[in-house]
Amino acid sequence: MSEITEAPKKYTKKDFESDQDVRWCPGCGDYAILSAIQKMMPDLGIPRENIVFISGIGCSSRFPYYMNTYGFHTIHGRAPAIATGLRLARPDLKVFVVTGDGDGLSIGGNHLLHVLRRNVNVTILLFNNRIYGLTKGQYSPTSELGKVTKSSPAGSADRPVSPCAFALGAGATFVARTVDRNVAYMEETLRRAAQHHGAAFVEILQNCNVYNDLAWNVLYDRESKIMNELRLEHGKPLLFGPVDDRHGLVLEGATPRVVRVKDAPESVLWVHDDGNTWKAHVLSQLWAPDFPIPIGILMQVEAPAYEEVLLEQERAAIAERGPGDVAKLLVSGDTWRIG
Amino acid sequence: MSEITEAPKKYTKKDFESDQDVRWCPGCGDYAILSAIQKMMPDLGIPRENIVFISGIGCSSRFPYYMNTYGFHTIHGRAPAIATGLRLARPDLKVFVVTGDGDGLSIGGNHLLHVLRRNVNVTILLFNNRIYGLTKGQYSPTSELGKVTKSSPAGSADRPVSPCAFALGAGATFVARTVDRNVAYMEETLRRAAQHHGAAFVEILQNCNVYNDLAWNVLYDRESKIMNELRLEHGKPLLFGPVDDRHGLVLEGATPRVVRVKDAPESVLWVHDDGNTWKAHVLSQLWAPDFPIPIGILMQVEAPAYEEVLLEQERAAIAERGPGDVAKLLVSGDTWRIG
Amino acid sequence: MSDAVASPATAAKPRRQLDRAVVRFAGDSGDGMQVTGEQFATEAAWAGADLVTLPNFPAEIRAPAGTLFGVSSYQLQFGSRRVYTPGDRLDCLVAMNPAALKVHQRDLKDGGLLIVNTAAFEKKNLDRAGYTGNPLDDPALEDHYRLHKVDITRLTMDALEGLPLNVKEKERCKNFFSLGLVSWIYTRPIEPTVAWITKRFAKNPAFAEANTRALKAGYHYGETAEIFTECYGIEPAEMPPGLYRSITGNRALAWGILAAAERTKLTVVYGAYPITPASDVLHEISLHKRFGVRAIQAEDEIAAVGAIVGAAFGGAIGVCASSGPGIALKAEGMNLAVMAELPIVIFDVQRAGPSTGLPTKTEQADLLMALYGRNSESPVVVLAPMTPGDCFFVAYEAIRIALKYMVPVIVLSDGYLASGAEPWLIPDPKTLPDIPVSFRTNPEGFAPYVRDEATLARPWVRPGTAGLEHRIGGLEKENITGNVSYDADNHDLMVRLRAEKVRRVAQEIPPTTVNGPAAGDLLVVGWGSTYGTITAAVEEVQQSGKAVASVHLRHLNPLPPDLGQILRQYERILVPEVNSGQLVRILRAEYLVDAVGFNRVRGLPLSTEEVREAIDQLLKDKR
Amino acid sequence: MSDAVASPATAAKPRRQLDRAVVRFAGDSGDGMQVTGEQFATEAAWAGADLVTLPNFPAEIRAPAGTLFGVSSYQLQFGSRRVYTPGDRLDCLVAMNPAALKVHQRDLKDGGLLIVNTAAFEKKNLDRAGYTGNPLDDPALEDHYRLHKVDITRLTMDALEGLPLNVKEKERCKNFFSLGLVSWIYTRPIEPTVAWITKRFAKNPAFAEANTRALKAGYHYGETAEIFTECYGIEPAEMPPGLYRSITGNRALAWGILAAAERTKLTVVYGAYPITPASDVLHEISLHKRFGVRAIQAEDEIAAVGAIVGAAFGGAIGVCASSGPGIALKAEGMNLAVMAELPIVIFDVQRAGPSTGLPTKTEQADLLMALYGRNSESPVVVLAPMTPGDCFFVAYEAIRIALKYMVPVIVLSDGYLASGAEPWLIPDPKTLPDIPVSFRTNPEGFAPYVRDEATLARPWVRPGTAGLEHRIGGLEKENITGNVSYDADNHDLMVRLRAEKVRRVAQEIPPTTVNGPAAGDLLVVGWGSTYGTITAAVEEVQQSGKAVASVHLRHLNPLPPDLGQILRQYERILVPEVNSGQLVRILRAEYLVDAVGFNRVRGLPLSTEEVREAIDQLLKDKR
Ligand SMILES: Cc1ncc(C[n+]2csc(CCOP(=O)(O)OP(=O)(O)O)c2C)c(N)n1
Ligand SMILES: Cc1ncc(C[n+]2csc(CCOP(=O)(O)OP(=O)(O)O)c2C)c(N)n1
Ligand code: SF4
Ligand code: SF4
Ligand SMILES: [Mg+2]
Ligand SMILES: [Mg+2]
Repeated sequence: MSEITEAPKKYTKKDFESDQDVRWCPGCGDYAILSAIQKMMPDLGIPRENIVFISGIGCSSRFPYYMNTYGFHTIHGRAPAIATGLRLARPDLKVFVVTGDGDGLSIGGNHLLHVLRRNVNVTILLFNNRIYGLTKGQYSPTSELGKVTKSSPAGSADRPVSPCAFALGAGATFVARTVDRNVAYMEETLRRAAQHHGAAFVEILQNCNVYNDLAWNVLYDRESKIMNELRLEHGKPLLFGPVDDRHGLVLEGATPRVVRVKDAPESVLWVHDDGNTWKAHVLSQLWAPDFPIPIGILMQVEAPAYEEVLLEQERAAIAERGPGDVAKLLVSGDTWRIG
Repeated sequence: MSEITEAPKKYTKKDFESDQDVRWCPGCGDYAILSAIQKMMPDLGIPRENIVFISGIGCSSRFPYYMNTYGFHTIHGRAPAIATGLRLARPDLKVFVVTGDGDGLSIGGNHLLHVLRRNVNVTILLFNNRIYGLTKGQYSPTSELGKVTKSSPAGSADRPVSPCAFALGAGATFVARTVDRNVAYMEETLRRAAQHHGAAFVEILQNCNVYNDLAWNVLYDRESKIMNELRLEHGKPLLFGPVDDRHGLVLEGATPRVVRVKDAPESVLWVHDDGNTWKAHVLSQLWAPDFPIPIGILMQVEAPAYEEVLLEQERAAIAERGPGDVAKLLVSGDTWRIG
Repeated sequence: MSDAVASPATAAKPRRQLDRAVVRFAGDSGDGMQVTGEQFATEAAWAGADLVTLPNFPAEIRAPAGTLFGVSSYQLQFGSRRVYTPGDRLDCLVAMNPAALKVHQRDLKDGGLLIVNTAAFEKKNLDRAGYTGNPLDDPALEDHYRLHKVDITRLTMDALEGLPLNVKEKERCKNFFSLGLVSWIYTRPIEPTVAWITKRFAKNPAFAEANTRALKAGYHYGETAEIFTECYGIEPAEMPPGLYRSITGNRALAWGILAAAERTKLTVVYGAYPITPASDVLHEISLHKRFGVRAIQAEDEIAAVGAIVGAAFGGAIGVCASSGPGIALKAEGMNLAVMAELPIVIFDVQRAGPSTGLPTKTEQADLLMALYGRNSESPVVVLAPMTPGDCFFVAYEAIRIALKYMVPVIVLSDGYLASGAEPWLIPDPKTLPDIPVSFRTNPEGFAPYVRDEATLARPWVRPGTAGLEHRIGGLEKENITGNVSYDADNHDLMVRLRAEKVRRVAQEIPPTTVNGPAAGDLLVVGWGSTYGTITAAVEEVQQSGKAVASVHLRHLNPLPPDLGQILRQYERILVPEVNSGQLVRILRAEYLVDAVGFNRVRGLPLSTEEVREAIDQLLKDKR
Repeated sequence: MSDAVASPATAAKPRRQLDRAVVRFAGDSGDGMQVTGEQFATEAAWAGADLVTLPNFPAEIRAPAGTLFGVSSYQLQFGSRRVYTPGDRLDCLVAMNPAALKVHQRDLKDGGLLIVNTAAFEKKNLDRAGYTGNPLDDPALEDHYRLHKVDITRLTMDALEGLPLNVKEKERCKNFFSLGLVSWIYTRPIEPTVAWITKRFAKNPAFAEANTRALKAGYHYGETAEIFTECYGIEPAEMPPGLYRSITGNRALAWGILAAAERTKLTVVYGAYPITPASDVLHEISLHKRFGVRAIQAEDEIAAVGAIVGAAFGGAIGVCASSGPGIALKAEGMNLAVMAELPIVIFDVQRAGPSTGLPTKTEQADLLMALYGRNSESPVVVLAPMTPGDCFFVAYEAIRIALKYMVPVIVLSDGYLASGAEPWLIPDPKTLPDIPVSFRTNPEGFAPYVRDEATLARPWVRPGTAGLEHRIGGLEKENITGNVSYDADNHDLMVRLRAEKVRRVAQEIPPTTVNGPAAGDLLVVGWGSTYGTITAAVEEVQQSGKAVASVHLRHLNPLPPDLGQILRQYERILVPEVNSGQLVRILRAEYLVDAVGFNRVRGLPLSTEEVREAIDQLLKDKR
């Protein structure tokens, strides 16, 4: 029911680069994400003018300026609401929301909740650098407990929230996680997200080299990555660890356990099924050091999109009784004539 | 580490009834909840003057007026934030938050997220009547899809959020569900919630007989209740259904399945373990008609409470360097003398 | 309906002609006073009277029966001359229970008609109303008023004898008995009510029959019972000829949006979060999906305004309504529209505050917030309707201005206009001013902030237009290019341009109407829902031959260009407002005139009497 | 440090005495200009000069090197007379790269001293700055300024020869070379900088050594290089004797809270959500847990204000700071405190807007929002500090008033005060006015809204007090009992009481200081951070013998009781503001005086020169 039209011509990455100077710090993970998205855009086959990027406020939220599409750099935390209104007005547009861990989960948590539960047809990219970059380095809702920053010199006292667990709790229909330094895999995940029908949520683990350098080092470092990265592939068992000593997961009741593949019969290994919502919740809870960190699509299911239901009601009303007529409306109900 | 003091005297329910006229509609489910809470209060053994009820706005949020304790009927959706500040200022007080499905999950969703993830020591009671009562009957974030109300004459287009699933996604440490018409059981659950260390979240299914009568009828009606109510008891198997044909649940991977007890060996039945966070997520997803609806404590785990960590930092700082001294502070660092 | 409906002509008792009458029906929330009042208004309107209504209901959803805070009432003034207000003091009060008597008695004129339902004056109800004895036994009551003790309940039950309804159901018809009785007293035709009942209870003929019988029983009771010695006639008012309907302010706001949607052929996104007394705009809009007005019930007011800013960016019209704290929450979103220069319209259905305040009561105290309630210099256009029906035109005008100038517009309605009703001469939508919309499509010379010479508006571009891809946002923009700019002089320029754009809206304002002499001793200046009260008070004073005039502002920002000139023609200026003095501050600052406020902040409209007294006082002080 | 540090006495070249000098260091964000400027300010202060500083840094976190938007600068004016502003035009500009020259050159006086680091003027940097050729080759530059081309980079490298640092590390010391050079030029003592370096790099002696060497190399370069023919002396200013320190406005706000916490022995809950330029208050507070000030970094500004309202209900002091859109978001929470009559304090560190605006730039445009930016009648007290150091006293005073009157107080600081610094005569905390706090504990005659006769404050009750259990909220309250009340007259009364409570704060305001003749041709009225500029401009005009005076308001609501009287002593009134005219509207409305605004909204402080010109102009118009 999506009304998005097909692109008439073949684009290249260059077509999606705007004329603005990119103003992130040299070395910022945002560059890699920008590049991956620009690269992925031509695959969507959507005319450039039908694409809109909506963002909030933060380093990450500068994103729309750098895309040669329509863009709106709005206010802190409200991008999901603004995107919802836009989709309702213009269901023919492909709408992306770019947000950060502060923008999306601190001030903007409520709008994120509601855009996800409503399943509005938008692709949401949350750049998670576990810090407030733009305001120069305070801890964020995803910062680890005890994080020392300018605003928490004795260590933060807030337990972090997991963006993917939050999204699932909110009732999201597409939940994925990617890493900025894993460009090819990120591109693939972003493409799948952009093609999802309904609200797609992608947590992008991103490096802020100025205020929180190497926050995701377990997934960057060649060594530690081996035991900490869990690539999700639909239909394949969940495997990680060194080539010569692969590890897998088994589920006992709903409780996951790490096993050595060589010790376990293949039949007991947890095979990824991205349509299984029950398992998705378990996946969203997996985290280092006890478990590897799932990267890829945790879940994708189909559900009606909010604005499409509303538009269907509009169409049905018009089909049934014809388009509105103000002159008729004004004289409907009780009237009386004078003179 | 809680600094709440013990009550010196034995209270009765009457001691917790304020002198205000109760202004809910006759027949409203809120009366039963009020009564259950007033009844349960003496068991907490806390001096009345050390108890504070904080609420937002809604029929449910009128609650504090009727409790003969300290109370603050604040603004729409912000009670968790106000309670957090109160606890930080006054860790010696026992703080309750009363909210509704609109107050807590529509406008106040973000504050609910953050009070839960921070694990602030407050007991949160969310009266879920699946409607906006006070504003005279619009659908709420927990209303079922297609709900016909004043603001959705053609049926609502919003997929509902599950309060318990949301709370778990937010990282809550205590999550429970009760029903207004099940007074004794409700009392017991509320008591356990009030005794939890950290943020306790209780969803109370409540009847709004004026705007959404019998929304929870599957759990009220003697007949349908049998197959739809799943009482959670720690250490006991999850059983429901008629006495002569009990049903239970089994977990296959993380996927639950309903079985007849007589067909299943006892060993495979899902036994409730309220300390198991993995299973709690599965529980929070169970809903009629495919599954029975869990009532009771879905999960309770221990974690440091936000304000206690902060206060510990304060104590440590004072222990290390003594209490602050402004005169000394003012002359610290670079100074110079003139004249 | 050829059934022998009592009609005014059959009334046998002496009839006295009146100019106007003020009637209030009061009873328990469960007594159906709102329906009764509305039907009486309909009858009065059918008979050609001009009228203004004032519904008043408790904040509680269902207050316990018989309590003081559970009293619900409906007042109206109708007359053969122009009626501007629902009236100050009552000519007739119907009190269906002791609580209603207690709450409303003091508003009844000395010698006024007091009709009570004696059946309700029993122990339980008297206790609940806080009476120690039965007030009906107090002879003082009969000294002050023309008291009629009627056992409405029993008379209704008697009339319904034999109908297949239970006692409770029958009892519930008693409001129609009182309506019938009052209809007879004021010789109003009950035909429209009979028709209404028939339609309303089409699916339940027993109820239709019962209510109709109760109505007629009341009517006949007036005619035949010995206790009523006269009835009153009110001639049809001289009103402009045409087709009329009754309309409330909230419905008129909603219909104004529909009219603009139809005219512009644009999609409207209506963003709402329920709040009293603005919710009914959402309810009304939601009924009319066929007009392409898309309502979103957002998670809060911030999201609601966000959604309409998003919609405006998408080339749709964005409108939202709210009240009190809900408007305060929209400041940041509105400011984004100010910076992005996008057309949105906000209806502020003002309620009594501050904070949660008195949600069901009216007030005019958001004017300064509308003007200044956003960080930094954030000029927006502010309009205010004067009557319920005017809400239609102002809503339409707000959209027209927003689109023409690419600027946010705030409309200040209030709780009184929202639920108040008036007979409304139905306009022909074709006669509404045009709203030209032209989206920019030409890439040549395009930049997001190039400006129209006359309006200073920047171009509106629909995403989807190839070659015009661009990016805007809440950071300061370089004029013309729209690029992010931290340049000092550009910021100063943009601050001035945003202000000038709003200032230019003055060219849309017609010459100000002065009600009264073009110069004189005193000018009364008002805005918004005080229109009726001020006009009535000024006309009264004028009748006593004084050189007093009034002007009523629909445009609060910018102000009418001719206003300063007008103000200087009068010696004194009085500004009555239902706030602590807001417009008066603006007039003093703007024109340096010694305007004086008359301010009562009681959650109620001002009374004509007190405004008249304030005028008299100021005229006296002058000497 | 007995090492032969060059000291002013050893300077052999001719020294010219100056009154004042304005110096700006400008370079790339990575060039350490903020440290350089701060150290130069310290040196100037040590030598007894009065001074005012103006840091200026890009909005980007790390802008790419060499770009125009990546330029960072630090300006200060220091002198032997009172210095009120950082100065309009520069006597000396140090440009560390082409972008810095391009951005700042126009601010240098004709004939001013221009020092450039020639090493940075190479192709890549020139391109990035948008130069087509090398501006240093343009003879016009030497015509206009006293240009000194110094290869600062090479000279630094040479000086660090042999130190165990790599090239990059050495190069990074070049800012201290320029500091040394400018210190020599203005005969400032480099001892404090040497001490600072030693402390700062205590853990890294090689860096300490390198920076110290660079500093001294610069100093000696000035002395020995042939190109500098003279240096300048500035006598110590006549400042009140005592112990001084440098303080920024944000730090002073934070310390003001600590002082109030210490004095009252109450807990303070500080609610914050990071936002430029207010975040540093949070950072500073967070360092001082020993003072019992508990900071919460909330999820947003709404939660931050909510938390402090909750804390105030709990008997603690609630304070929060924010800016721009963050303040707009606090409206609803503040209004709850207005209704609940709870003491909270909000610091609004104003930034340039509207919307996200220019987050790192200063402005004074939130005054009307502070007064009116909440639904309905919502009076609060509004104060504004005049200088960075004054922020300390105003923060303390705000808390004192909030507690005494049980009322919210807004403090209007701004971006300029926030990061600007001045030499500050350290007060003795014992001399601060007392803040008596008495929580109600006596149940006898207690009701939540009984009022103190003098202040109209309601009692403050700490939950935990037996026998005083009570419930309050955002619905309108009955006076005295605090019960929910929908009564019309009670609402009117409460609206008046809330206003009167704020009005009574006028009794706290000392007589207004008039700077200049007590009557005359023109009075300049200002508020907030324009204090220095206005005072400097007025003093200049006064020196030319004109009857001009100024008053500077710290109390914006209520206004000083003697203000009306003062205003009427002057023929004309000029109100310079960094907004479009806000205080001027208030004065006109309040006192009906024809006050005229001078308004520039450039994200920068006003310049002394333009204010002086505006004064001259108005004096001329008068005739
Ligand atoms: C209403 C409001 N409050 C606060 C701010 C200040 N602010 C700007 S960005 C930001 C946090 C950004 O963090 P995040 O979303 O993680 O983005 P990042 O910079 O890390 O990419 C804050 C607090 C603002 N612009 N608006
Ligand atoms: C800022 C703000 N927006 C809107 C409202 C209007 N309002 C009051 S209660 C309510 C919804 C209450 O729903 P819920 O929390 O489910 O409570 P219930 O009445 O159903 O118990 C709304 C929208 C308000 N008071 N304040
Ligand atoms: S501060 Fe961090 S997140 Fe922001 S641009 Fe710099 S490196 Fe990137
Ligand atoms: S409206 Fe519903 S929730 Fe509110 S008091 Fe009435 S029955 Fe209860
Ligand atoms: Mg971040
Ligand atoms: Mg509800």
